[in-house]
Formats: sequence, structure tokens, C-alpha cells
Amino acid sequence: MSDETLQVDVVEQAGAVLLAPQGELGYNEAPTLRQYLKQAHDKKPTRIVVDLANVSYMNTPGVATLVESLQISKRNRTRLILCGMNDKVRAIFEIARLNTVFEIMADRDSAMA
Amino acid sequence: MSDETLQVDVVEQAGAVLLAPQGELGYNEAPTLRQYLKQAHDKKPTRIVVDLANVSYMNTPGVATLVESLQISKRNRTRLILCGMNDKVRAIFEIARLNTVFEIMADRDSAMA
Amino acid sequence: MNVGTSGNNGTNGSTPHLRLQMLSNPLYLSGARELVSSVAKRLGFPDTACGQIALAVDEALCNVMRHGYDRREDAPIWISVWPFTDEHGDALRIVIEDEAKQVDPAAIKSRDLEQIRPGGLGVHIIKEVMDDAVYEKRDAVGMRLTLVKRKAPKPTPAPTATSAPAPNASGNSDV
Amino acid sequence: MNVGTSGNNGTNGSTPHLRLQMLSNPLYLSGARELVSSVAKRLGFPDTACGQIALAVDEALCNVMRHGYDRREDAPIWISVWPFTDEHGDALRIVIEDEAKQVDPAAIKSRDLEQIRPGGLGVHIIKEVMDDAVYEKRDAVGMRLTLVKRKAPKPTPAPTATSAPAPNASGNSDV
Ligand SMILES: Nc1ncnc2c1ncn2[C@@H]1O[C@H](COP(=O)(O)OP(=O)(O)O)[C@@H](O)[C@H]1O
Ligand SMILES: Nc1ncnc2c1ncn2[C@@H]1O[C@H](COP(=O)(O)OP(=O)(O)O)[C@@H](O)[C@H]1O
Repeated sequence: MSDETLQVDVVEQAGAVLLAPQGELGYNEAPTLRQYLKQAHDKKPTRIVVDLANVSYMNTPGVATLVESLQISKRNRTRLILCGMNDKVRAIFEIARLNTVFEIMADRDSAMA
Repeated sequence: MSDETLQVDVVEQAGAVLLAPQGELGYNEAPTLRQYLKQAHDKKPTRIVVDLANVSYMNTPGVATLVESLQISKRNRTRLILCGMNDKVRAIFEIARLNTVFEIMADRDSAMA
Repeated sequence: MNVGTSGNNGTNGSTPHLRLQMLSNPLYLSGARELVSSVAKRLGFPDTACGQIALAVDEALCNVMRHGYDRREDAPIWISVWPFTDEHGDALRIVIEDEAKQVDPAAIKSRDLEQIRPGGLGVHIIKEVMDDAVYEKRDAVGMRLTLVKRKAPKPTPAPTATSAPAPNASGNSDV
Repeated sequence: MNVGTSGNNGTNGSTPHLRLQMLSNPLYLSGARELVSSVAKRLGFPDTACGQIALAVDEALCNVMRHGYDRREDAPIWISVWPFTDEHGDALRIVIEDEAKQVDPAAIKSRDLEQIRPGGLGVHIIKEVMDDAVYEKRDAVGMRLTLVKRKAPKPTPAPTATSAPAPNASGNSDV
């Protein structure tokens, strides 16, 4: 039976890449986000924005993917910004003490500005 | 442990009683709606409107409660109107062939007009 | 990801992919419903089908609690789930079992729909929203309901070349 | 409606109110998550707590699949649920069991949070969002994780009359 895969919307704009995953971001979906992030990094953009506004659920595989991407960002001198987190998603970053490690903004508009 | 009970909003207006149950309307919640309907019938209003716009899930105990209320309505010469059904709720009435038995309207405004 | 199902319906004797044992307490209806509809969704069933599966399981469980166990709230009910693929495509088999009194499967049916009264609709709804719904007595005690839902509706069998289609053989026929 | 729980935690030897047996296939994670969070919601837990219970169960199941079963997808996992009430109020006990390799419970812990790297967060999150999370070896084979979530957070024990409170005994203390 076919697996539901993660849908990720992509916007490229003035040297920035925006990724907007849709729906649940758990163990099954994290590898798909990882592919999208890898492709984004390959373009060596000045900025990568991950808009989590439409992520209804997230757990540590998703978080781990973002931490890995943060490490690549540092090597590449790309700015990685997370935005649009709902309270449930924000709580995981807080528990993992990652809320101060990532650059986090309220929404897509401020992150792309 | 305490049970979650069904919340039902009530509006009385010019001889009409409007009942708006909120959330799931299944086996556990149908008896609560039945109480509200009984109280509404006791007032012998000219019209009872059941607004299902905020009912996310419904099954046959809820349907049975409404059929019982329809029978009381006929005896009392009260007009019983259902409105605000989403597709899932409407489908149950269609399968049960009750969609032509009830007076069904699009929304609260038309039902109260 | 592969759920590792074989070409046959894969239930006979094989371990279900999921099996929920629950008390016959109506408090747990929503949990059972959400379990089966989430699994169906994850297996790629359309949203409408997931809602129908949840509805059928809910109606069937309500009936076990009300008719089978006479509202006793501490008796066991089992819900087993197997995805399978056959010549008609992907499908889900859901089996609901109890230890309640045994009744004649032929007696498990809804009222005549023409005769409007409260109740007497659950079994009709279950049969309408599922592709298959079969009641039977379990070996020693209790009843078993086997439900099947297909991802794509099963095509109505085409008339064979040798037999002329009977006029109005099916309700949908415009012949 | 009463779930029929006694004053003690009611798990020792008693039948769980719900027990899900599932294959160690990640496809079924969402079903298990929805089951426990719906049950918690129906038992009157606040939405935040329901989300935390779902998260903890999801992380724990992922770990059984990845670490316990090395991503084998056809091995059994059991999730048992008991509501109970004790002197601290209403609570939910969730027990996750497997037949995977046994490890020293003391070895099941997340990385140091200061050391930023992908992974190594699941166990920390489980312990943070639940009121209790205890790993142990099962009798013959496999591991058991016992989780407890309370409706109201357990109050920190007040200092007794005979012992003066130590300065800064707790992180929240402004003494
Ligand atoms: N699980 C069951 N065990 C025994 N009898 C059942 C069961 N489910 C249904 N029945 C029988 O079938 C009848 C029709 O059920 P249903 O269509 O759901 O309507 P209702 O439950 O309102 O009577 C019931 O009245 C009952 O006699
Ligand atoms: N169910 C389990 N069975 C065996 N070992 C486990 C289990 N859960 C966790 N562990 C061990 O605890 C460690 C920490 O787990 P966790 O905090 O979830 O981070 P991660 O899984 O990313 O390593 C794992 O690396 C593993 O060694």
C-alpha cells in the first residue's frame, strides 16, 4: 500500500529558499524534509526559511533534521530561520533547549524580510 | 474520572428555540441533547431549530434522538428544523433515508427567518 | 514503506497488524474510532472512506455494548486490523469480536427504513458504508463482525457474454 | 459515566482498560498516538496534556522500533492503558512493552542537552512531558516503559515542620 508522503511547498526568492512542510512531521515524514533541506543547501542560498505554520504535529525526528540542517548552515554561512511554530511545536524546542539555538521568527513575512 | 459532557448553546427568540450542540454527538452525548430537546418541547414553541454547524461527528444515537424529537414535534405541531450539517453528518441522514423526512436548511439564519 | 501484505487477504491465522482489546465502556468509543481512522488515513484511504470506517466501527461497538453486553461496561471487545491487497486493489479488513451472548446472525438487521422511528439504523449504516459486513457466531462464545473497506469501490461485475443482462437487474441500470 | 477505577493505581494484575498490540511498523505510529490522546481527552485531560501524552508515546514507540528492534517492522509492541485515581487525583498509566533485546535501563538516556547535535532527545522529552517514566527489563525478554500522566501536576512536597527548608533547595525557590 502506498505511503502518504510529506508535502513540502518551496518558494525561491532573491537568494532565499523557503520550505513549508504541510501536516505531520514525525518519524515517517522527517526523511522527506531532510531531502528538501539538502537540495536547498546545495543551492548555497543566503537564507533558508522553514515555515512550520502548517505543521500540526512534530517530534524528535523532525527536530533532529532541523538541527542537522543548522550545522550545515553554519558551515555554509547560510542563515537558517524557523517560523510559524504553533504552541505544541514551540514546546518541543523549549523542552529540548533548542529555542535559543535556532533563529526563530513569528511568521513567513518577517523571516523573508 | 469525570466525563466530558456535550455543550449545547441555547437561544430563545420570538417563539423559537435554537439548540446548537458543540463537538461530537455520539453514544455518550446523545442523552444530553435529548434532555435539551425535551426542555425545548416543554415550552411548546412554534419552532425548534437544531444547528449542527459545530457538530464534527454524529452517529445513530444522535440521529435517533432527532427522530424522536420529530415525532414529538408532529404531536405538538411544532416545526422542527435541522441546519448547518457538514457533509459527513448529511451523509448519515441520506444513508438512513431521513433527509426527506426532516426539514433541513442551509444555516441558522434561514432556519430562524 | 511496505506493510508487507501478501496477495491473499492475509487474515486466516496470521497476526493482525493491530489488535485493540478494550473494555465495553462507551468512554473508549472515540479512542477506537480514532485508531482505525488514523490507520486508514496513513494507509492512503481517502478522507471520506476514513470517516466511514470510523462510523462503522463506532456503530458496531455501540451495538456490542448495548445488545451484546446489555450495557455491562467491564467486558472485553477486540478490534483487529489487517491491510490486504487482492485483485480488486488495496483494502482494510477489520474484525470486531466479543464474548457476549450469541444471536442468530440473520437477526442482526436494521428496521425497515420506510417505517420512521428512533433507532434501528446502525446495522443498515454499517452495511452501507462498508464494502462487506458479515456477522457470525464465534466458536465457543460471542459474536464476530468482519468488515472490509476497499480503497477504490469494487466494480459491479460486468454481464458475461453468454447471458443477456436482465432488465432492471440492478437499481442503477437504465436498460 | 464511571470508569470503575479503585483508589489504588489498579494496574497490578488487573486487566488494562485498553491494550493495543501493534506491529513495529512506523506506519502505525499515528494510530497509536491518536488512540491514547483521544482516550485522555475523553477522560477529561486538558488538551495540552493530551498532546504531551501523544508525543511521549510516539517517541517511546519510535525508540522501540529503532533501538529495540533495529527497524524490524514485524515484531510486536503492546501499549496498555489504565486510568486510576490516587491521593494526588486522577491519572493515566500507560505501559509500553516489547520483545526486543534487553538493555540496562540506566543506559536509556538522552545526550547532554548542552551538546547540540541531531538526535538524542527522545528520552529527555518523554521524561519532561510525563509525571513518571520508568524503564525496566521484562521477566524473560524485552523491555517495559511505564508512563504516568496526572490531570493536575503533582505538588512538590512541602517541607516538614521539623526540618527547616534548605536555601535554594528547589530551582523555583526565591528564599
Ligand atoms: N452486536 C450485536 N449483538 C447482538 N445483537 C445485535 C448486535 N448488533 C445488532 N444487533 C441486533 O440488530 C438490531 C438492529 O441493530 P441496529 O440497526 O443497530 O439498530 P438498534 O441498535 O437501534 O436496534 C438490534 O436491535 C439487535 O437486535
Ligand atoms: N526502547 C529502547 N530500547 C533500547 N534502547 C533504547 C530505547 N529507547 C532509548 N534507548 C537508548 O537511549 C538512547 C537515547 O534515546 P533518545 O533520547 O530517544 O535519542 P536517540 O534515539 O536519538 O538516540 C538511545 O540512543 C538508545 O541507546
